[in-house]
Amino acid sequence: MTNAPHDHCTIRIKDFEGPFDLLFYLIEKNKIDIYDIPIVEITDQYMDYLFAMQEMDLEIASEFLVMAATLLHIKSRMLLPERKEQDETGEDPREELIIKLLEYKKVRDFADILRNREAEWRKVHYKLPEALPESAYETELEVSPSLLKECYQKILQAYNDRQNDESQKMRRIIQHERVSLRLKIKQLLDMLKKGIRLCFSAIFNLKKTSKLEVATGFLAMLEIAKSGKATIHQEVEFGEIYIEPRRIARDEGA
Amino acid sequence: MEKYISNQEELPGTKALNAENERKQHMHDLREIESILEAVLFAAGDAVPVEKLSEIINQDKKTTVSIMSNMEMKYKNSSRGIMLRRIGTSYQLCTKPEYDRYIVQLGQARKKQGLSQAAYETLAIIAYHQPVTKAYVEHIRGVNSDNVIMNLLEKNLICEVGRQDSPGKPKLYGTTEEFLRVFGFSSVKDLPPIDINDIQTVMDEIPVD
Amino acid sequence: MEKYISNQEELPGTKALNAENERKQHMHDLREIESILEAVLFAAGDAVPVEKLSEIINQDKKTTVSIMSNMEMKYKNSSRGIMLRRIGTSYQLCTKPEYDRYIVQLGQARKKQGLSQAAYETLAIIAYHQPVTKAYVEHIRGVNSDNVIMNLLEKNLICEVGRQDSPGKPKLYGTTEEFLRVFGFSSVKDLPPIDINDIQTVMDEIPVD
Repeated sequence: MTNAPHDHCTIRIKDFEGPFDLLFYLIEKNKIDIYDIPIVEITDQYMDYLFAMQEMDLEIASEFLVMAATLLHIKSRMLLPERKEQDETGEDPREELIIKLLEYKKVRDFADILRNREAEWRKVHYKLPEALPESAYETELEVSPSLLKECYQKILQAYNDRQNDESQKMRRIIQHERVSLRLKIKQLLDMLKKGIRLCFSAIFNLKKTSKLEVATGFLAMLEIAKSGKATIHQEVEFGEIYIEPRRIARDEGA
Repeated sequence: MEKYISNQEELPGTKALNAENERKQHMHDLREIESILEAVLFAAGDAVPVEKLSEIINQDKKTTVSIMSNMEMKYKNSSRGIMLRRIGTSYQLCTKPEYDRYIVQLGQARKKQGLSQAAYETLAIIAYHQPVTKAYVEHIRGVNSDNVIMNLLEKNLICEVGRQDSPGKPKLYGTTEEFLRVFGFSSVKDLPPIDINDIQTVMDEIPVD
Repeated sequence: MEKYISNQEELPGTKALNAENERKQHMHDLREIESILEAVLFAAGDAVPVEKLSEIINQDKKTTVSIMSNMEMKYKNSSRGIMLRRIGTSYQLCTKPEYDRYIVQLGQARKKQGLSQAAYETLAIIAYHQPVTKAYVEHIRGVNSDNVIMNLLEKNLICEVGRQDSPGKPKLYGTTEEFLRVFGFSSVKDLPPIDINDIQTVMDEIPVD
């Protein structure tokens, strides 16, 4: 290899990642101070590469051409006579390019660090995973104790509202069925006179009688109990209700 | 290499000091060899023939075997999760069998699952009033609760605790220990307090006239 | 559990004995936990998220992390062929790099390729500035980066992390755990620092003449 001026033409443009890469190559090759780029020299060398590419009939990526235009523009500004005036404003036509080059240099430096680290950590070996049995999903319940209480309070409230609503309806029924209630009380008292214990569900069965009649019957039963003519027993909540003539219970006890 | 294992004799005079240094050096080398073997066996994953191992550590087969036996013991006796297995004339690193139950959990994706509103309601009624029948639950909720009770039984949050002494002998449900565990209660007495008299009050208010 | 790490205080009288016994028990439990973790990580081969580990050993995440840090040190300082790596919020066992030359003799080492200059540059930009758009990468590199980004996505070294809130909603890229693994970082916070002020300084330094 000689240092012939066009020796660099042997380098294919594809070897460069982009215009910055090429510029860096030139800067390093010419041992140029990046903060003070001799723009004329660099531009000329840069253009030489592009011309060489053209001669070799290689397609030149548009980014290289954009950079060429930028370099030529900077070069022309540097050569213009009014540059003196620009000096006073402190503006250097190369400033933007230098900033971009430095930014790119940082990336290249870090890329080198990454390359070295990759080579270093390639020495670390991992083990292939063991064949683990594909176990079924283990579902884990996620619950909230406070939600339990909250839900309970809501359902109680709903229940109460429903009951109140029904008792409202009941009131209306009672007003309409006053006679019916009296009739029911009479019927019940007649049955109790026989001295036997009655099952509420046997007398007032929803399957045999209407809801209204059962409700009225229930109220009749309560009325009788209130008057002291009978006692009501219910062993468990919502269990069977037994009605007994008061006479039997009390008389035997006395 | 064999000296590492057998060199225990004392030499007189200055020789003793040299021997001691030499022994220390050997011990260091032995530990280095053991590290190499661990790395090699780890990376291999599979069983590695003793011939291959002796080639890698540049020792004869007999020495390699005695080093391996020594390592086998070390793994066994120290608090390690892995151990060395000799399979024929090969060696392999593997996990200790007692840790199997932890390893299987690697493949288990735990799915977090919440409860439905219906489940909370039903569970709450059962928890606060246990033992209760399905009819009671349905009475309070005002809707059929077959499915939700089935679901809670499957999740082992409730269970049958007996039968009510009433016509049809309906099943009685209560909460399980799993329920306590999941909700973080020590006992059902830990349930957040609620004014239960509300229901009773309603019943008493029904006017007769 | 945390007591294992911090419980060093001495108690007077008989309490001291209890405390000592308790400490011993804790030490024993801790070593057992370390054995479990070694077995699990060995079997996993891959990196295991700390959440999974804490689930398996039934300890909270913070405790698990401190146990893992302790183990990391132990592997490093003892004559072991393997070591523990933290990769992001996961942990993985691997061989110590100094034993590479022995492992390659197994003849099974998976062929690993380096990356292209373009890939290193693009990764460098994404690693430092994440999350970033393709346009930003191209701005810094001065060249179209479609293919290299596609390639890094395929290698799982970068991933989409969202979209930028700007016209066209361009995709934002960041590095992955695989990136950390390949380049030996524990987290992106480990990236060697670059002087961000460089540019500012440079601007001040640019000679005007």
